[in-house]
Amino acid sequence: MTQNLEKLPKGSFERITVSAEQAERISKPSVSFWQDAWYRLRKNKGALVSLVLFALILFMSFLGPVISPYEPNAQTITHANLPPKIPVIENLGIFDGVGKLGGKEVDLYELKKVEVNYWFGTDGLGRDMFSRVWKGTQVSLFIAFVAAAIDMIIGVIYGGISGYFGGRVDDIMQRIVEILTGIPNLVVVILFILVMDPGILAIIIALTITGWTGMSRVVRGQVLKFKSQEFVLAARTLGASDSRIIWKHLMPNVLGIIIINTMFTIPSAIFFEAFLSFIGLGLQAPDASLGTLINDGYKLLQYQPHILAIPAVVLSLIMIAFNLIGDGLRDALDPKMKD
Amino acid sequence: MEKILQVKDLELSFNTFAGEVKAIRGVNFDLYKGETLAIVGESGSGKSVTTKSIMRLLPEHSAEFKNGEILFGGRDLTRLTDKEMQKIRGKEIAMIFQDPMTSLNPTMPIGRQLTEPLLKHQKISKAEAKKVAIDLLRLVGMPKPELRMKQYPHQFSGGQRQRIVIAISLACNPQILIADEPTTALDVTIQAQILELMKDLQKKIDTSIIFITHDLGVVANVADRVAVMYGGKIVEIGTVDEIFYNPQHPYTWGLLSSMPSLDAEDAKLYAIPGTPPDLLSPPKGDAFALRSEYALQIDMEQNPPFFKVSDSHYAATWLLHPDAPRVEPPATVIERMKKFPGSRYYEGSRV
Amino acid sequence: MAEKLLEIKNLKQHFNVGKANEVRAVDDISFDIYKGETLGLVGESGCGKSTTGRSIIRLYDATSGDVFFEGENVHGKKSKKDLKKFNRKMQMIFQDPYASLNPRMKVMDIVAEGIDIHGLAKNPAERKKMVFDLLETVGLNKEHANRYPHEFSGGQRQRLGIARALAVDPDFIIADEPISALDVSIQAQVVNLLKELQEEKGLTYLFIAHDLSMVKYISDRIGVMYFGKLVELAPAEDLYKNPMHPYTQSLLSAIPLPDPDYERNRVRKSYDPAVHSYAEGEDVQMREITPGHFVHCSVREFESLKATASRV
Amino acid sequence: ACGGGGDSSSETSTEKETETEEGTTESGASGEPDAEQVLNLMESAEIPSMDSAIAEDSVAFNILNNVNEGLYRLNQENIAEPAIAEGEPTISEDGLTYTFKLRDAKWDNGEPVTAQDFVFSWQRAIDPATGSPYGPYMMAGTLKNADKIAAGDMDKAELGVKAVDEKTLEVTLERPTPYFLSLMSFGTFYPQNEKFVTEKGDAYASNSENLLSNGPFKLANWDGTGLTWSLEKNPEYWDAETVKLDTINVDVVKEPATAVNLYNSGEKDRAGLSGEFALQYADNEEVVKELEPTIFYLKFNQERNGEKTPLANVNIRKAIAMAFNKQDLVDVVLANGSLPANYLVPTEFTFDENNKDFREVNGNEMLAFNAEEAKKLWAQGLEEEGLTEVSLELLGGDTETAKAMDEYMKAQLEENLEGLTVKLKAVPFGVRLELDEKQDYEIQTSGWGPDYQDPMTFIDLFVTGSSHNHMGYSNEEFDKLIEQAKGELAQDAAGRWNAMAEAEKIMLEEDAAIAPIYQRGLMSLQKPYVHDIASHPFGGDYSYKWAYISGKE
Amino acid sequence: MARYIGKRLIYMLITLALIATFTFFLMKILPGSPIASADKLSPEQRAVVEARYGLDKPLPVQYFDYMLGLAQGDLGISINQFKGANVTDVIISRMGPSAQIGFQGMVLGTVIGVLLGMIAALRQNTWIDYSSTLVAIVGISIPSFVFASLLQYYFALQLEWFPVALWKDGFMSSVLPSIALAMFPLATAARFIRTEMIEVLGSDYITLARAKGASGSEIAFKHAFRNALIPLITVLGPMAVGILTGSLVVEQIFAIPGIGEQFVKSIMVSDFSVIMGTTIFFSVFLIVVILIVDILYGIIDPRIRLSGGKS
Ligand SMILES: Nc1ncnc2c1ncn2[C@@H]1O[C@H](COP(=O)(O)OP(=O)(O)OP(=O)(O)O)[C@@H](O)[C@H]1O
Ligand SMILES: Nc1ncnc2c1ncn2[C@@H]1O[C@H](COP(=O)(O)OP(=O)(O)OP(=O)(O)O)[C@@H](O)[C@H]1O
Ligand SMILES: [Mg+2]
Ligand SMILES: [Mg+2]
Repeated sequence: MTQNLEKLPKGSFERITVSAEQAERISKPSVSFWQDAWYRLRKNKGALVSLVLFALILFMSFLGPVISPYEPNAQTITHANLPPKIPVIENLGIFDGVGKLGGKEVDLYELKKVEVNYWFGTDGLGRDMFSRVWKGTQVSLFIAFVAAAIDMIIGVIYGGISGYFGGRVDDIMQRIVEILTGIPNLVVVILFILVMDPGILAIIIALTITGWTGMSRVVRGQVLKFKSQEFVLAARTLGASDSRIIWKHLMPNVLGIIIINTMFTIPSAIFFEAFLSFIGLGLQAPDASLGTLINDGYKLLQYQPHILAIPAVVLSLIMIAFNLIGDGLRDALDPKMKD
Repeated sequence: MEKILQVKDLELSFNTFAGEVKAIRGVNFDLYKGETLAIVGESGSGKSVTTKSIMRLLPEHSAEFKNGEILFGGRDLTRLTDKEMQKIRGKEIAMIFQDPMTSLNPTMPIGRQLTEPLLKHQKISKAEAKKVAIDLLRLVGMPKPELRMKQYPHQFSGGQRQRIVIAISLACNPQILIADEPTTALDVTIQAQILELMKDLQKKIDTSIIFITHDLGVVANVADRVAVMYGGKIVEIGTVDEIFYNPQHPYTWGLLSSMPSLDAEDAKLYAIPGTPPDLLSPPKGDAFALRSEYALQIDMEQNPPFFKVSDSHYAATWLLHPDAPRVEPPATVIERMKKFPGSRYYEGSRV
Repeated sequence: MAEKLLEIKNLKQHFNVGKANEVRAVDDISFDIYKGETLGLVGESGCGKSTTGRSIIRLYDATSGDVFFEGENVHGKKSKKDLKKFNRKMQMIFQDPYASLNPRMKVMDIVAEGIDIHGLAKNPAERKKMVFDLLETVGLNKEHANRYPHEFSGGQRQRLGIARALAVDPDFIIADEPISALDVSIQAQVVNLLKELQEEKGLTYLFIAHDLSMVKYISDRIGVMYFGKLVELAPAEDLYKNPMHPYTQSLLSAIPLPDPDYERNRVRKSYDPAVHSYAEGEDVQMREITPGHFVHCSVREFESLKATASRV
Repeated sequence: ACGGGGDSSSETSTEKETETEEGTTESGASGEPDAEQVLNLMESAEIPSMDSAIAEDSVAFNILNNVNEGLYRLNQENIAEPAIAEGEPTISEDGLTYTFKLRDAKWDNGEPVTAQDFVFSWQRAIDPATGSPYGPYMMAGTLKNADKIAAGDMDKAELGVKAVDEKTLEVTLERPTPYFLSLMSFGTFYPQNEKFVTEKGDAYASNSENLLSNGPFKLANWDGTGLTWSLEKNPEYWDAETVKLDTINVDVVKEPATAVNLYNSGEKDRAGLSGEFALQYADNEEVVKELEPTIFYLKFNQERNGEKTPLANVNIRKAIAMAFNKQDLVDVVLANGSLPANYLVPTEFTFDENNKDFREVNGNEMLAFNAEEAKKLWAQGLEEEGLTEVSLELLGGDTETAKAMDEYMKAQLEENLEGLTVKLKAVPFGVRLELDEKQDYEIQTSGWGPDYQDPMTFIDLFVTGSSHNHMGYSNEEFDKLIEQAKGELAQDAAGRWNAMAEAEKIMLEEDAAIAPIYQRGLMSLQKPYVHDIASHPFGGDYSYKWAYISGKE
Repeated sequence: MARYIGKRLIYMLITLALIATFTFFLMKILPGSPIASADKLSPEQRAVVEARYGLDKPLPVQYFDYMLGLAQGDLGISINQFKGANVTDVIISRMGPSAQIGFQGMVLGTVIGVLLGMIAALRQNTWIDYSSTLVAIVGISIPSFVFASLLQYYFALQLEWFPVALWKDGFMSSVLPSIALAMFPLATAARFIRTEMIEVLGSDYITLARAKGASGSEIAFKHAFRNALIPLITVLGPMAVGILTGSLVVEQIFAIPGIGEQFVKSIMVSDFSVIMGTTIFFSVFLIVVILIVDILYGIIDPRIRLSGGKS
């Protein structure tokens, strides 16, 4: 415990007055919740990389089919089953057009006298995998986004009403959800697809028919939690109407968890679509999705791995990206309200 | 008196995503055998971190010792390995936390939670441990302890849970008991019971207690000595009478005068304005200066050292510098000082 | 101080009625609040203080009983318009400075919420000015209007809560433990502010807390609650000097004061409800022992209390 | 191949487990049979029923063909030979009455196979109470009174079959049927032991315990729903000494890739190869190819929901039929040895007395691919209809191969026919049947395998009102020719032959009622030590009666 | 507790009745004919065949009959896939293998997943954490049919450690399918446990346990594990459904006589009574799993046990 009484400059001991203003000052720059969340998200390398990656995939899904010289559904039957070949990179021994035929490694481009290059190779009908993969990505993402959006809308409304009004309404609505979750959604999805005309619409409807229950539960839980929070009570004592409470107070607070949940709905929708393709209930040909492409490809795993590998890699990247973004958002939007 | 623990120039930071949080910025104090040292200070001033760093219970990946040492039985606790630390925890230094509702493992019968430190630190059989545990429960005033050993935390009330936590902490007769706001979450009546219990037990096993609280009433009740923390530092330390009747630091003044006393007249309360310092970029001089109406020019530039008031009483404020102007403490503080013999406002004998 | 602002009559608030886990949070309490006074309400955690406050302001529909505000029954059926009017007159400040401000709204909008709901500002500029004035009233400044609650300290937040309540210019404010969650060193900020506002605007408070020293400081009269019942109601000084109900006595004896000398000598009394040994069906109710000093007691107790009181 | 009926998918290729070129074949050098005679095969579907009256699928008919035997059996050259019948029957002048003498054959429980077993079985198959789908189909119009019994208008005892004595069976036909004897090798006409069937009741044929066999093998280890069973040599079989295999182990493997993996791991001795795999194994020496008499074609629906479709225009139909390259299709998309088909009656299927292929009459050039011609006809058709753009739905199967083919068709048609948009609709088989029945489609890819060895099994599909002709096609001349072939020309082999050929020509060349696509080839991997599995064009797909293992060690 | 279960059972029955009704009518609007050779039959012949399976009766009658049968545990007979076989028998005979690989996969996945999640949580923000998170994410990112094919190719065909397919070699046959099925629960459990553990490890009672001198492993296993497990139990239900979904794919690829692949087949051939029976079976399975999970929840978490179930 030191006590050094060295001489200090005169005037050091002048009394100063600190204005109340200054005492109440908040030195940190003002950040909104979303700015803060964005800041945290940026700090999360995995999520950030995933975000960029996803943006890239999304971008390519639109650009890919355009920059490819071939239409996704155009068949050049004589160019069927070619492995990938990309100029420049081919010198590295990959993407060099060499594939297996009858157990032997041969340059199939030479063999078939193909002059052009197919970056991702071709499929059994001589269609360009490059444009098909990106087109398929587009379709898969479309299905996933729309399904997720519908899940979100229904789930939020249902969960919101159930949680907000509570009591008997909640009781009945929860019983309904309970019954819905009692039906294996696999079965419901399959049955619905069978009942409807096959296609994107059918898949989306089938995916959402029970998909929203998850969201509704989450939203209900959150609404239940927030509706008894003091800030909501405060709004009530001020005479706020139900709609004001819902839109101004509840929704902004539940939004974070809705977004997070949606981030996890998207990959599961993409996945389910792939699964439907496997059991033959996927998209109608010749449209492709990642699911149908993988399904076409996995049988040829040993012979023409490119047909499986490329869409599978894209699918996995999307899945990983969404999961990491979801995780990142969960951390970033963590409602622990401490600074 | 025997010094059982010495904390010297302790500095500690947390590395967080927002930057380095300088939670402790040079803490010094000693703990004597058998005494109760209360640490008071506002929320976020570093009370818990100080004690947790003694126990080395801070998250390893983010907390970092920057400087200083913690001497206990001739060893520097900051340098011990995890293994060595595990032997000290619970056996020589024990700890109680604020919230009895969350301090007990909800899925473990309390009997097991009680016997755990016994089995860990003392070479005794399970049956013996159980006996000791039952005795402990009886000691903390739990009725029918045998029956309750098998019950789970949720089957106890808040006050009872805190008793159990105390029983756990006392299981191995520790030399030091750290109580981090053990009664803040409790009702006044239960708080009073717990405080009495702790004092009784201390007498019985003669441990030293570090008692953290914001509540000056509680401090007045339990403490032998008091350390006042502000902004990651101890700003004043002294015996309980010195702190309550002859406080020197403006922050201590603020604390004392913001509490109305039951018999005081309706004078306006003294309120400390403003907000606590941001430990990410702590102010250059005296951290309290910005909120103090007694601020001096030098407070803005230089950190005040400890000035000695008496052998047991030190305060870190430039106001104690010989060159400093004399300032009038708030009225309620002067009222207090009137009762203290060493104070300049002393008005004669105390009641 | 004679004018009654609020009359609470036989208020009961039970939760989960008819179920196994029925809670009688508030069980038949009656008291009045006079214009311009501060009525303190104390009691241990869970005794029904908040529930009382919330029932008064209609956050809960009372199980039974009436609340009259300026002679009008608050719990009677009312039109939307009447309700709005009522909402402007009665306001509430909440306990938890963290949970009571919407974390997704800017201070500007939080404070202006009442202004918006009741259309008190003619235009955005006026709204802004009103908010700035309110912030100033509670000791904050303009710059704070654009910030989010999480950027404020507990004391500042609680003042924001007060500003929000003040925005509609109420007559009566229920403060539900507005300082319990605050640090001692800033509790005073809030208490001082409440006192100042009371002087300036002639507000009436129902001040709920369990910290008796603060309650005594701020209140004119104090009610003590125990298990859903009001057990004692008296002027603040009177209650402290002369607590009559054993529970009040026990409560008072348990409060530690920041005075080591006092603490060394304090003797705690404990309360055991069994001491009353009320007989089955005995008429236990609030009875006035000395003027303005009510105690929840039986006729028998009443007599003996009265006897003791007159002896003093 | 008749089992799958209209299954257009070449996916069913994997259903056929064995294979050789048409008829029996040697694969690899034949030598002395090994000591261990075990054959390991795969199927692509479970056995729905082993009751010959109920069976309607290829798996069941295949097993029935190996565990039971009717009056006749197809030999290794796919010629129907007397089996339970002892020698050729006596046929009445008018060709309506057949009298069979039965040989001394036994059920595997030791009881003799009697004429009454046939009577019982056939009556049971036609009895509406049995609910047999194939009984009425095979018998109506052939066996006397079969139609009326099937419709419930007459008692089943009136059926044209009678046990003269234990060993003599007399069959009366509705009208002369030249291919009648080949029908006798078909599963629906196998005998059943009345005592056994009645005794077992509902349990009959529900697992291998509840079955009686009178053929080369016995079914074993089949629990009724499982994915695995085996065929074991039947010592009670009258020709047991010909049978060399002791055991055939069969597992159901639905994943083509898994099937190939099992073959490669040595677990299985044969695996079918579908499109993608066919290409990879094209040069493999273990590949065996075979041509099936199964034909695939586009059905053009001329009337949907009571309204004429653009396909009612013959030029449009012709244009479409000629607008796709069949050679590329079989080479690249199918790649399994299928042939481009410009005909309805398959090649190498039926022969006249001089062993001349029926195909040689009309040749292989009807509706051949000709983009130029197709364009012209298309333009003409559109003009006649006053259309510039046409959008047509192509209904197809949901198997991999079917989908690939349909995708190819779409691309070809759209490329060669300007203004045409093809919308693909792939649905499961059952759904397609239903849509077909409701005539609710525009173009449909469809396939047909024979139920007996006569061109008629293909040609009469398209007579007016046929249950296969849900496409609004009707041509009086065509109908008349078929009528003649079935009636007055029934006894006149050459005239009948020509009438059928003429009908085929009318239907294809003149009317383009359908557009033939290809005749299915099958490619399978088969271990070189497997010999003499006989493959058949109809009925059961394979016979293992003559098969043996040689050189496995 | 008994009352709670009783109440749940009643709910279950109602749910089941509704599901059965829903599926029944869905089945009626389902396109497709269960008679495979329909294109060979004249309308009259078809009508005869349909009458045999009771498909000719008016809808309400059919519904009533079905529900009556259902109440007696009769799921009807298969029309197409196993002609005339009792649907109940079909399901029972196919349940065994599915149950075995499902159970093994579930146990394997959960155990490894829990371990992975725990390690990740204990070594939060280290490479161990990142790699285990990656494993978990990759685990749910690869479609099970791709994963199963890869397993089959490398471990059976190339390395010959396990049979390629078929249900013949007892336990050995079940290894690869179980691993393929394990991926989903593994990933789910790992991610879940990690989050939970991190939360639990930050709780006061863990700090208190550390203050008692408990070592790292004692903390992880004695104190944190059980508490982190409690929330995991609630996702066991959905996980079981994940297994259900996966099994259909895996069974087909490994040629296992399970209920999943049988279900797909019945859909493809429009075997209505089998589709319906299997749906009801799946629902019962799911509902029972959810019930078990809830009961388990009460057993593992003492806070719920005494209050008699979640409210
Ligand atoms: N794990 C951590 N990571 C980052 N910062 C931390 C961590 N723990 C504590 N801090 C910071 O250290 C400072 C001191 O915290 P501490 O818990 O010691 O305060 P306290 O005095 O105990 O307050 P209270 O009275 O609220 O318990 C605070 O600013 C807090 O935010
Ligand atoms: N919505 C509710 N449903 C059921 N019980 C409730 C509800 N709100 C309060 N209670 C119960 O009513 C009793 C009184 O609660 P209340 O919040 O009024 O107590 P309090 O005196 O304000 O306590 P504290 O000092 O802890 O704030 C408690 O036992 C509480 O659990
Ligand atoms: Mg603390
Ligand atoms: Mg309260």
